[in-house]
Amino acid sequence: MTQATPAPRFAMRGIRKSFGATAALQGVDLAVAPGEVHALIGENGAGKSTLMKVLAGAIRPDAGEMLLDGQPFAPATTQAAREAGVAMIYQELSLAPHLPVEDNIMLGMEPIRFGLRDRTAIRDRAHEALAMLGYGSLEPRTRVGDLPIATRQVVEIARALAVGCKILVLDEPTSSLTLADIDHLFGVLDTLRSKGHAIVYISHFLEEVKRIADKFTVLRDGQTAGSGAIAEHSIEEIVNLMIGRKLEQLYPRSTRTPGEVMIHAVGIGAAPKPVNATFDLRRGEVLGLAGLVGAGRTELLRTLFGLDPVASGEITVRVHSGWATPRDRWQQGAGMVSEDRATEGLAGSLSIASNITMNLSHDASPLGIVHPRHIETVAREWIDRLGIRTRGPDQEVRTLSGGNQQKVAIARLLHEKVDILLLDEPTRGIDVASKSQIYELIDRLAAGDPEHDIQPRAILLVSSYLPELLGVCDRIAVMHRGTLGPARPASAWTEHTLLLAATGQGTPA
Amino acid sequence: GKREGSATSGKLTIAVVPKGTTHEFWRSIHAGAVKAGREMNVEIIWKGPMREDDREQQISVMEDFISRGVSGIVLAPLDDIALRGPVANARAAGIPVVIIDSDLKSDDYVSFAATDNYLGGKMGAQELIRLLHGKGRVIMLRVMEGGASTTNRERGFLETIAEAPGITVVSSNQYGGPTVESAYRMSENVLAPLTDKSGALTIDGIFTPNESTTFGMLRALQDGGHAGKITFVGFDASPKLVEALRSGQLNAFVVQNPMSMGYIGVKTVISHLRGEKVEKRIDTGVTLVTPENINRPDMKDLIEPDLTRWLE
Amino acid sequence: MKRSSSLAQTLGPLIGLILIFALFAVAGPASFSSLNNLETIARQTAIVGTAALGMTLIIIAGGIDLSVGSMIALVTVITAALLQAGLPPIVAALGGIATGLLCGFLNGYLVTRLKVVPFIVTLGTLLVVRGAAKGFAHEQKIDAPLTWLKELLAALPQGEGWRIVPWGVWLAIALAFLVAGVLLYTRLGRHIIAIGSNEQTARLCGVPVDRVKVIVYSLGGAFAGVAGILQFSRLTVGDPTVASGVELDVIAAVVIGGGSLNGGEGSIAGTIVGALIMTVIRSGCAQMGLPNWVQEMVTGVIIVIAVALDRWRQRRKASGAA
Amino acid sequence: MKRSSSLAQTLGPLIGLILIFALFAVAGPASFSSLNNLETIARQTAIVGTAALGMTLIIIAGGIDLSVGSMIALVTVITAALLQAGLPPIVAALGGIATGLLCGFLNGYLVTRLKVVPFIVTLGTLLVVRGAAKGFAHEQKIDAPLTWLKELLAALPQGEGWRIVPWGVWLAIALAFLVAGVLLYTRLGRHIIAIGSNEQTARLCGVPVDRVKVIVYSLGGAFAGVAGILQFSRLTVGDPTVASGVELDVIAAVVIGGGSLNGGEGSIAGTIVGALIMTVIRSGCAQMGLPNWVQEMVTGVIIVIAVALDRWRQRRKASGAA
Ligand SMILES: Nc1ncnc2c1ncn2[C@@H]1O[C@H](COP(=O)(O)OP(=O)(O)OP(=O)(O)O)[C@@H](O)[C@H]1O
Ligand SMILES: Nc1ncnc2c1ncn2[C@@H]1O[C@H](COP(=O)(O)OP(=O)(O)OP(=O)(O)O)[C@@H](O)[C@H]1O
Ligand SMILES: [Mg+2]
Ligand SMILES: [Mg+2]
Repeated sequence: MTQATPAPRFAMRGIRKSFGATAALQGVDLAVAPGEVHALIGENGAGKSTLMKVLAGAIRPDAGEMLLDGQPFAPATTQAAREAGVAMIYQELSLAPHLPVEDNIMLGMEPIRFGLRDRTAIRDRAHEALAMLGYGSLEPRTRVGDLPIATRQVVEIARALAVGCKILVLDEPTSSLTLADIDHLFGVLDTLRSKGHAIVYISHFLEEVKRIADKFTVLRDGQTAGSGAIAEHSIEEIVNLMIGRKLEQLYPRSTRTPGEVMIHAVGIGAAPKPVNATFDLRRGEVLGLAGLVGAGRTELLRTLFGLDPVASGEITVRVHSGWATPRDRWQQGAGMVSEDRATEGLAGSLSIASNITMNLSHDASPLGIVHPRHIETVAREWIDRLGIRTRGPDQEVRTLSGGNQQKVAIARLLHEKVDILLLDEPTRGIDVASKSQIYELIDRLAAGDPEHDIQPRAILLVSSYLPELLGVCDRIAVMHRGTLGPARPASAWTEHTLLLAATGQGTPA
Repeated sequence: GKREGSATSGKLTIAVVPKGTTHEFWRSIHAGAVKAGREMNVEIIWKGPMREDDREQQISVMEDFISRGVSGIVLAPLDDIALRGPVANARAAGIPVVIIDSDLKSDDYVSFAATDNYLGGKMGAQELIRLLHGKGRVIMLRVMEGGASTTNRERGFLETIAEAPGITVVSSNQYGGPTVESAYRMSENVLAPLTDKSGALTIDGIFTPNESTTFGMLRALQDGGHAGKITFVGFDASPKLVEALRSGQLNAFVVQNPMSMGYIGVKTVISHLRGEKVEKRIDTGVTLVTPENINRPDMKDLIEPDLTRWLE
Repeated sequence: MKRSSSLAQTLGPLIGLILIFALFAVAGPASFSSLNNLETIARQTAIVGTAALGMTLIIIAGGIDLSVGSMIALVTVITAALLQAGLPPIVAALGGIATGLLCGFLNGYLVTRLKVVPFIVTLGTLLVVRGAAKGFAHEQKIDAPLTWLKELLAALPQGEGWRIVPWGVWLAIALAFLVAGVLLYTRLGRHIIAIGSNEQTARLCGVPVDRVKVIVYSLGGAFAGVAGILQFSRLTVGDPTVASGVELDVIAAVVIGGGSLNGGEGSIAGTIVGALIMTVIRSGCAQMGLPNWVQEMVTGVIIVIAVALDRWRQRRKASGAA
Repeated sequence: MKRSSSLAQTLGPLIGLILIFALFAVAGPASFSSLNNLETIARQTAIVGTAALGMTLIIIAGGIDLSVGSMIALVTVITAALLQAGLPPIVAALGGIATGLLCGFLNGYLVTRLKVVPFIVTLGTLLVVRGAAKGFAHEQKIDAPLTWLKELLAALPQGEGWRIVPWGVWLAIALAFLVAGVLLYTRLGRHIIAIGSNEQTARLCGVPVDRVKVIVYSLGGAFAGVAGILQFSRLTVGDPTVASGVELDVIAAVVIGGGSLNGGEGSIAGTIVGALIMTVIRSGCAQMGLPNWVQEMVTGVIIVIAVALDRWRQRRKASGAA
């Protein structure tokens, strides 16, 4: 920003792209200068990922032109784009789970020596890229399939760094990174910026955007809604641009009255995590679980829900004690939203309707007869109530934007009328407006509605986004290396004390 | 040592390797072999390829027996050339081999005991000519590509039928395949274009050169309501075919003498092991079975032998 | 729009079938398109078609069953033995179907308990069931008294033309409607599709994955049992060697009809069309008197072309209209 | 710890192989564990083993090849015809292998161009290639003069015991090392795994997916070609009906050895062990003089148990150590 408007590293003009009837991009312009971090912001489904896939050669635009360093640029394949210096980190993790980390990082760019792949060079470059991200200790020969999701994201970023590029596109790279990892990443981005790279940064975390970006562009419904220098706009202004209206209070909070104990867990342990988790979850409250990535919160939820076996301890869900299958848990009135949307949370090739009603416990007649029309009606209702942006209940879930997919996953729980909601990172990858809708939803569910005779629910919320935990939860417990600390009222925590506890330096109870 | 199998038991071990194990025909051979085994007090091992048309498997079975070091082998080769190697290996390992059923183009065997298949086909053709009084349209359904004995029958049939000027062969290039079901389906498909508007067949005679094609064709004829209305000569016997002959749905079939083939095969190899001189070629005979001669007592052993007496 | 998608997906194979039929009707003998031959084609399709109904469910659920041919053979053997023992035909037939169901249950049990991939489990039962059939029948065909069972797939006798096709074919058609109904209108059917689409999601959603799988394989076995009865009806003997290799035909019928071996996709209508395509090619080639080897080559080429055209059509539609 | 995972993964099937071998060594005749019989087992494994090398690559890349048996048959026919035409054995053999390669290339071409699933494409070529073999051979065997080709898999003559196994087996072993090396040490190998593991990712990373697939299927064809030469060496005739149904054996060898039909997984060492397991069972049963049907049942049971134990071991290790 010190120079006077340098020539852009790349420019996109009038880009259009339609998927069948969906016009994802309707003439978008974007230009990024060397040494600039440009934030691309917008609601779910606004077209951010599509725009960047056009740049990376993964999607051919219907219309529009691109310039790279002033030269016309029309990559036919991702390979062509990569060779021209465009590296992209995709929103959906795209790794080969059967290959080791090093080969994933160097995939398609393997150095060759004497006709064979140069394993030392591959390892060195992979290690180098990982070290930049603070993961120098990660064994490059580990199979990616054996890594937790957060580490996979690091590998994904390392891949973009390892090949060397002029333009780096990051599509929600931090959605499952720890704070420390984010700091590392931003350090790397600063270095790249100073080297004159052009960086496009897509994120729904506007605080992050504020911190790292120089300029921003807001997309709304496939069109450019505004752009400018980050420093000259407040977060509120940007949000206004995004959603076209003022956002009300982000974390609504109705009066909640804790009721009977819904989950009573004593000393839960499973191999290899959690080690020891004791807590009570009551009706009418939101209990938050904080912790670093890898602390074992997901495992705790999976064990509670019967997806993983229990090794020790006692679980009582309402009156039912002992381990149970996921099917039993649903029947006991519990439901779970998985953190891993793509491989577990949703069946991507099925319709929205099928995903919402997959269980069919009360959609079918006693004889097991199901009416497709009924399912469609049900789905339509949830689409309306949660504002899912879609062509209709028949749309395949994998063609929805990330945020809308997440709403489908939550709709399933609401449809099954569960009393206990286990939510694992429910707002990952979701735009601000949708987030506020989900917070509102959580609040309504926890508070209940006495007038309409709706019982309050019990909600267990795992999140790595501390403001969200502090804003939404009644009580928060912190997990550190598989051991769950005591739950305390949210008002007793600050971001700082949560972080300390998560890193094991917390004050004992 | 290569002969330890027989050396330890003290009793001779004769392996009998058929082309397959599930057809009636092979069970008769098995029974004949067991009969000879009991008479001469030797152990009989019965083992064929798992898939009935698998040369490769039969070679493997031979190799296993050579490895094991049996005293002698009786083999019905699936192929007249491919089995040369194993037979030569057996000879090199000092194991005598007697060939039954189908020929082997080799000098390494001790003796060859088999039906004259060409003659069998010829007899079928002659009977069909006789029944049709020397004129008409006939078809033949082949068995499988490359099967030596059935190919000989097919050749014997076609060459003989060609000598009858009044008879035309309408179809002879379709194969029934390995199972009854495949033969059945192929029969239906062959017969379909040979059916006129009234549903009657436009042919006069049929020849099928083995059990599965005969039975498959019979089922197709029964299904279409043609059975008994058309002259049909088959090959090989089974209870269903005997029943069909008695009821007039089948006019004749040619039978071999499988039991004696098995019996002679085992006996010959033992004679050789005992140092006796054996003949290089032994004919085990073919017989035409017709409604006239089927009730003769000497036919009983040919068409409905009491196998259970020998097999367990 | 997606409402009609399952119908639209069957359209491709159906057009293929019609084209292939037209080809033979023009190039082949006049008898090919005769009513008589249509009946023959229907009869020849019934066995593979019935077995393919169960296979469709299994493949939609993301599994595979290689043992279907062996089950058919065992069922013919058991049915023949029961008839020989003097039991009434209906009991023998039910006994045969129960045998198939049991074998299918075994498959399902092993797949869910041992956590071994279905390919290996059913390769194992392919051998075990075939061996059992041969052992039970003493490596021989089992004769059975003639009963009305043999009428199931026999050509129609004169004067019964009003039936159009024999009872066995009607049975197969009825079963096809039944299975299609199960897939579309029952919880079980939805669960089958869910498991095939994403097993992990299905488990998370409380679908009783193992139970559904066992049911699916058992159903597959039961349909193989019915196919076995139809096969017995054609043979009138119990033949332990029959239907070997038929698994490829059955699986091919499902895949030609739009089924995906990755699970989640497939339809009954498509499967039936797929089975018909194969019978029509086979019957047409044989009736034209083409040599065996030409038949094989033509069949291979047509199968690939039929599927390629269908997929191409679907892709074009997806990118054009969606 | 993860370093040795590919070795460790082969350990399971290997233990299985040793157990099965021990079983027959104890229960079977003394000759079973003789050196002589070991040589026989090696010779009998060579054909399926060689074809399985190519199949391993194809399966790791997420494909399948049903046409391998037909290719073997065509190769024996072509080789025999070339020999008969008076060409030197080495030329005939190379001609045979080239034929296999060409068929494989056809598979790869069709899979990538028509976007039809490999199951259907190779089902089609299974028929087409088999038909071509029969047509080329005029539905007969093709006799060929005896040459040194027949020594490739012949039992060792007296006095050549130093070779331990015939040249054909050494060839197969050398090829196995070669392919294992390709998988481990070349870019192609990594790309094959990447495609099978996640095709989308491979494409995004600029792996030339279609080209790699064509190469993989062509290699599969070439290995089927070598297997065909070995088969010819055993038969000494060109036989258009040989090796039918062998595709199931070949695929089973890969899967028993730890390959996954979903792609991404599989190893050459495992495949070889898988092929050996099947030969040992067959040979052991044959030497014990068990009837065919018992042998089939035993084979089926052992295959399932071997794989189940291996998977169970892996799961236990995964949950215990991770
Ligand atoms: N392959 C596809 N087929 C059909 N529609 C698609 C496809 N990919 C994207 N879309 C549609 O295009 C629109 C833009 O999607 P895109 O993924 O670019 O949104 P996004 O801004 O990245 O959203 P998010 O923040 O949720 O990631 C959405 O309506 C989406 O449903
Ligand atoms: N950097 C790492 N390298 C290797 N394994 C890791 C790493 N981080 C975590 N793990 C493993 O991952 C598992 C925990 O994964 P997971 O990330 O799902 O936990 P979590 O607390 O639910 O985190 P989050 O929900 O924030 O993603 C543990 O088995 C742990 O050993
Ligand atoms: Mg996006
Ligand atoms: Mg987690």
